[in-house]
Amino acid sequence: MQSSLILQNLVSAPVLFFFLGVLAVIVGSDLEIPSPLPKLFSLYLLLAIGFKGGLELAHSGLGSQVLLTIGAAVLMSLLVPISSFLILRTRMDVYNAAALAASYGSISAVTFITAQSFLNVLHLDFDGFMVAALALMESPAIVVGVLLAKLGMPAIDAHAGAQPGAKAGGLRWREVLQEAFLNGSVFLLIGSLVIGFLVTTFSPAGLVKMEPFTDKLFYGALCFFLLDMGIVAAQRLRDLRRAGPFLIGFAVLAPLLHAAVGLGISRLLGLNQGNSLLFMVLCASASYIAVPAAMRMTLPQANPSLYISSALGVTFPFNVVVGIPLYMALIQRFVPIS
Amino acid sequence: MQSSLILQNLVSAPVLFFFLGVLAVIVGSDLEIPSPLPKLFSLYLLLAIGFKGGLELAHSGLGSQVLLTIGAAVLMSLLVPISSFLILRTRMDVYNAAALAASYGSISAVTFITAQSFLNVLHLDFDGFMVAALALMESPAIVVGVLLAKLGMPAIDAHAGAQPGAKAGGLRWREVLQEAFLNGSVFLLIGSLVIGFLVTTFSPAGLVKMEPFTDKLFYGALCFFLLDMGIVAAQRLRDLRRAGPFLIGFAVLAPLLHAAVGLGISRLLGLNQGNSLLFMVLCASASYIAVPAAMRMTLPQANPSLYISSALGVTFPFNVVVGIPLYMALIQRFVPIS
Amino acid sequence: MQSSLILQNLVSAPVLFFFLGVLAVIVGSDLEIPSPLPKLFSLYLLLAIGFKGGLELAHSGLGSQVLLTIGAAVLMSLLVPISSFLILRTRMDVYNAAALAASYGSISAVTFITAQSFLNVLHLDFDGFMVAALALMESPAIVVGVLLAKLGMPAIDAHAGAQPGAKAGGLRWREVLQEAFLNGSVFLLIGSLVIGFLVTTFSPAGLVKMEPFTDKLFYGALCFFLLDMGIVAAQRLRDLRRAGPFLIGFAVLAPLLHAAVGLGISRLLGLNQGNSLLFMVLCASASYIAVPAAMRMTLPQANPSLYISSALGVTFPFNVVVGIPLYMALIQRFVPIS
Amino acid sequence: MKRIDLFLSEREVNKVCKAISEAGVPGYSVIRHVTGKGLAGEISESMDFSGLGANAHVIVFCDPGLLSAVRAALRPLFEVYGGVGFISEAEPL
Amino acid sequence: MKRIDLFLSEREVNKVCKAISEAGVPGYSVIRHVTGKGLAGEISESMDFSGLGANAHVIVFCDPGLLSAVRAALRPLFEVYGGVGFISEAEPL
Amino acid sequence: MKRIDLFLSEREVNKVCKAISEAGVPGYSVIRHVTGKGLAGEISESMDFSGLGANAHVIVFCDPGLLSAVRAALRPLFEVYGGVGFISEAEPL
Ligand SMILES: Nc1ncnc2c1ncn2[C@@H]1O[C@H](COP(=O)(O)O)[C@@H](O)[C@H]1O
Ligand SMILES: Nc1ncnc2c1ncn2[C@@H]1O[C@H](COP(=O)(O)O)[C@@H](O)[C@H]1O
Ligand SMILES: Nc1ncnc2c1ncn2[C@@H]1O[C@H](COP(=O)(O)O)[C@@H](O)[C@H]1O
Ligand code: NA
Ligand code: NA
Ligand code: NA
Repeated sequence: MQSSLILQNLVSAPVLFFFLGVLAVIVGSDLEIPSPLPKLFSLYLLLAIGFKGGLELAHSGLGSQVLLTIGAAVLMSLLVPISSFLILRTRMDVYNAAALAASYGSISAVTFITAQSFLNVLHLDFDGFMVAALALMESPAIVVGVLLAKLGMPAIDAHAGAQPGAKAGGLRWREVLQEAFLNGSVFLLIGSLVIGFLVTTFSPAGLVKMEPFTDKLFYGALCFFLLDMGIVAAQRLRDLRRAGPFLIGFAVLAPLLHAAVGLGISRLLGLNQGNSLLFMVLCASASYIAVPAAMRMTLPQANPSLYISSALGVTFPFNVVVGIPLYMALIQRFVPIS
Repeated sequence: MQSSLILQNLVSAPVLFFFLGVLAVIVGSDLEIPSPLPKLFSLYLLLAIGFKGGLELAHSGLGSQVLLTIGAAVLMSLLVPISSFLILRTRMDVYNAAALAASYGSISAVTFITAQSFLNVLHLDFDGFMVAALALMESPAIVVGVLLAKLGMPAIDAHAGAQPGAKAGGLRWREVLQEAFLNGSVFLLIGSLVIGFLVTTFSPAGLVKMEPFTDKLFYGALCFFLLDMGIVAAQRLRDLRRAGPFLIGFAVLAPLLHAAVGLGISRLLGLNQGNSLLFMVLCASASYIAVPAAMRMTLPQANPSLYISSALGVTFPFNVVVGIPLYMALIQRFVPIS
Repeated sequence: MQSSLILQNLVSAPVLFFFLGVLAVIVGSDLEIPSPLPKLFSLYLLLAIGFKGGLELAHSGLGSQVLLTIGAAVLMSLLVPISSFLILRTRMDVYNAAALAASYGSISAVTFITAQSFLNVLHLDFDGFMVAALALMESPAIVVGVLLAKLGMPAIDAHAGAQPGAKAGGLRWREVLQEAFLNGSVFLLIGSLVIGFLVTTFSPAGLVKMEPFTDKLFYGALCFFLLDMGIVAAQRLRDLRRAGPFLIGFAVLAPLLHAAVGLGISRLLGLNQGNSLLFMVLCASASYIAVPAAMRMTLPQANPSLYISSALGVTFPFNVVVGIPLYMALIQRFVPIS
Repeated sequence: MKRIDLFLSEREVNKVCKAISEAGVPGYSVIRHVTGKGLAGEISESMDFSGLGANAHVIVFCDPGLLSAVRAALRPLFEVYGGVGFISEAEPL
Repeated sequence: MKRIDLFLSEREVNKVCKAISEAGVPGYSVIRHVTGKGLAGEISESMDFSGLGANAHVIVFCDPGLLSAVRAALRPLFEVYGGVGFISEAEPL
Repeated sequence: MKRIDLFLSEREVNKVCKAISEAGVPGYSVIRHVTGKGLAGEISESMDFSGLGANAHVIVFCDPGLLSAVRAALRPLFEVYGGVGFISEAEPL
């Protein structure tokens, strides 16, 4: 059963295009998706996923399960950075540990989307409010990460490391909150969610006209973006050699651990199979879209090649290729069909 | 009634995405649509609107109402610059007055498209020949603007201001006509219109295959482009503070005045409600796509930040948010349902 | 009959947009499709044509006619460069002759796609395995071209012309094969073909979700890309004046000759009318996507403006405007309706 | 040998390249999508969709003897449309 | 007259332009999408989709008298975020 | 300190960066999408869709002592593929 799930996932178009990108780097092809085309697809995917999430949220309403699930998701985005920081701190300096912690507490929208496509192929339902959970998990993890760095940072640094132009460390927080909540991708995702909600509630006639753009194109655009992700992930893998086995191990084991916790919470919340998979994927995935830009500004002492390479070069492929079918297999064993 | 129209317009996806862009600038998000992606969407929208216009023109034919409407539109694009110039000249130098006059005499294709979407939601018909009117209103206004500058310009300048390489002012006209009629966006719009017409007339089998591209994607692409327009318009608003209250006042009152004249002409021509709205919007809108590039070349003495900021920062949002539903309310009062 | 085919081809949207691009250059419009948008459309077209080809290959299977046709196509991509080289060598140096030979032995995917659209309009069937032929014709021609240059090159050069870093000419071959087989566009085309095949075979549920992207958008995206091709081809035409009448003559006569041979082979293979047209177009077209980048690296002594200008400025428009309907007319005369 | 750096609007870049070519420079390089600030205020890429464009940076390495011809070719263009130019010393690698 | 060449991450380019403007420079030009290598390793455009961006190249021509103000404005930024700067001689065209 | 400016086809930019890195330069910056004119004629971006690319501008600030190594590394590449290089004086900010 499990092996057939893995196979089913492996021969899906998005995963195959991801591998095609990886292969291009391995064999040395000059295939590339020049900038800003990847940005076009990432903006599109965020807009579309937000809009559809808002639409379905409007249909499902804000019942108690919805609120509990979102609350649990936000809680995970606060706890995962703390536990990750404690583990990482055993081998790493405070800045890199904090930046990695923020990344693993936050989420990967593309992993989430790939899981949704996987559920579609399996004909399993899931709910739109999971997108709201996704949208609300990015910012808290960033704030916790910066907070951990601030708490853990050596006393001397705490004085000298003040950002230029920051008055007595106070102004600094404005910048952290700015990066956490107004980051372009967070902003677009939440904004599109709200717009999807408003349009569905007040002007449903407009929905049909959005559908070809937000719905029909989605799967193909995901394939195209994953082709680029494959290229970038494979390039990143090279960097990772320098990072050493500890970080590579963390990048594989952390998603397993977080997914397991996510499975436990899903059971407690009584989520159906589809939502359980999405919840696990939210916990297990690490951010490489919203977090790097935020960390660059708020924790410039951390080395971007560490947090980008582990999140995008290891954890992302692991989740997309092995994780999603594996988590599904666990769900089929532990979560009853609703 | 009016307030419900405004509400209906406000909760439409395109207008909401416009606001999302504005909000991004206000709150200081780093959301941006990097160049040349906005160009992709503007090329796409011009191609699609032109093609669909040509298609419908082929269906409706060139009857007398069509020709009269187009004639009236072209007339407006000649008269509006003159009256605007006279008003603006009271407070501005001849170059800036002329460039602004050209902008307000010309049209905004995106405002027009937004009005079409609004009519779709209200289930009101409109005709394809209105796109022909749109296409033919850009160039005359540019020519009139340059002519006004030439007539109004101080005698000394008229000699010294000759463009480099221009022989005795004669060659100069070639450049003006070039910019007015062969401007990339004018050229693409008219070219696509002609292609839509030809394909519909001679090879209708090809239409079905174009439809997913020119039709289905249209609404979503409009939303995406309006997100960028919101960002740019909000950035421009800041510039406008320097421009002073006179120009801001003009940018709000001119569309109202021109829309009112447009309503009168619509009644004279006996246009139906849908076409009346589009005619009013053509009169009321100001160009920020075709005109700035043309003015930069033909009236380099004018300050681009004035004509771009008033057309894109004030008149465009005003028309999209308040103008369109307001004009519709007037139409519902004065134009009988056909 | 023939003239009606030409007309039918001329009023198709893709051909008309090609002309619109040409016209833009002729009249001096500043219309342009800024980089990297043309790249977006070329990547998209390669991905979509590959995916659809793989899909149809999975349906048709690898029967003997399929294998024979593919074999014949590969043979043509080996022979055409040799004969072209011999002709070109009468008037040109060995490097330019070899680069041009590689270009004419290889194929133009856009010409192929335009021919497919033409067949769609005529309601004539064709098979997916023709895309496999297309994909397999690019690389051999490149290898043969480099081989011809190596064989034909003066003895002194053969020593001195060794690439920097090449050890005893051995390493050189790695680079040639790399450019021939791992060139970005070849790689994406073949990769997408394989993915289309795998998805169709193992996970057909995913096909429906790809369709709006790979199928529905295709025709419109082709129009957009041809608009750019028209602009670039017209710019190239200017360059060609320097190339002289011999090369222009070659660029028109070579496709006719190769198409005629292609027709003969189609008859021998017993291909139906649709496949015959595609086979002829493969033989008749010259590459300006995969080959220039490969030649730049492997035959830097050749002048890119010669091989790009003749393939893109003359042969491509000739095939798209005159060639395709002409070949179809020949097919209607010589190939029985299956 | 001299190095000339020109900054001007993308809209005029073709005119400028033609002018300096005719002045006899052996080659030049052009970088588009340059933003910046000068007498005419801030220039961004945000109006790119309208064909207005941002600035371009034109770099020319040439003999000192060509300087006055280049200057004469550019002065009228810069006067009408704005733009700035700077010179420094250089030598071939 | 001096020419200043700055290379830094695109993320900080607005901060840097603000800082040098306040230091009094008469104008500047910015080239984005610059890749490269420095102390912080290789910088590519491949993370552009995340808003991380590549480097920017800021060019300033100004009076020698402004150098120390520009240096003072940039030092803290370069210390926190990285980035390098170079000066050479130039004169107006 | 020396400033080196290289102009060459985008297709060879990786080779060139590798060569100058191995020659020991402490850092470099690369600007792609550069158009221009030289011995090989005009170079535009219009063939970008084919992977052919336009030019790149590589900027290196380094010690004078590295010049000959850089020159030696680049000469064979420039001879085969074209490209030009120039040097000028500079100092750290
Ligand atoms: N004198 C020059 N000044 C500035 N850039 C140049 C010059 N000569 C050549 N280039 C640049 O170097 C590229 C390659 O030169 P070439 O190999 O001579 O064709 C050209 O396309 C230009 O971008
Ligand atoms: N002092 C300067 N240093 C560097 N670039 C400048 C300088 N002054 C002007 N520029 C550039 O030249 C463009 C045109 O300048 P201006 O015509 O003065 O507005 C500006 O937008 C900048 O990109
Ligand atoms: N010696 C150099 N020459 C040219 N560019 C440099 C040099 N050193 C650094 N850079 C540029 O400055 C950026 C930041 O440098 P760094 O802060 O040292 O990593 C690099 O990514 C390069 O683009
Ligand atoms: Na997570
Ligand atoms: Na108007
Ligand atoms: Na061929």
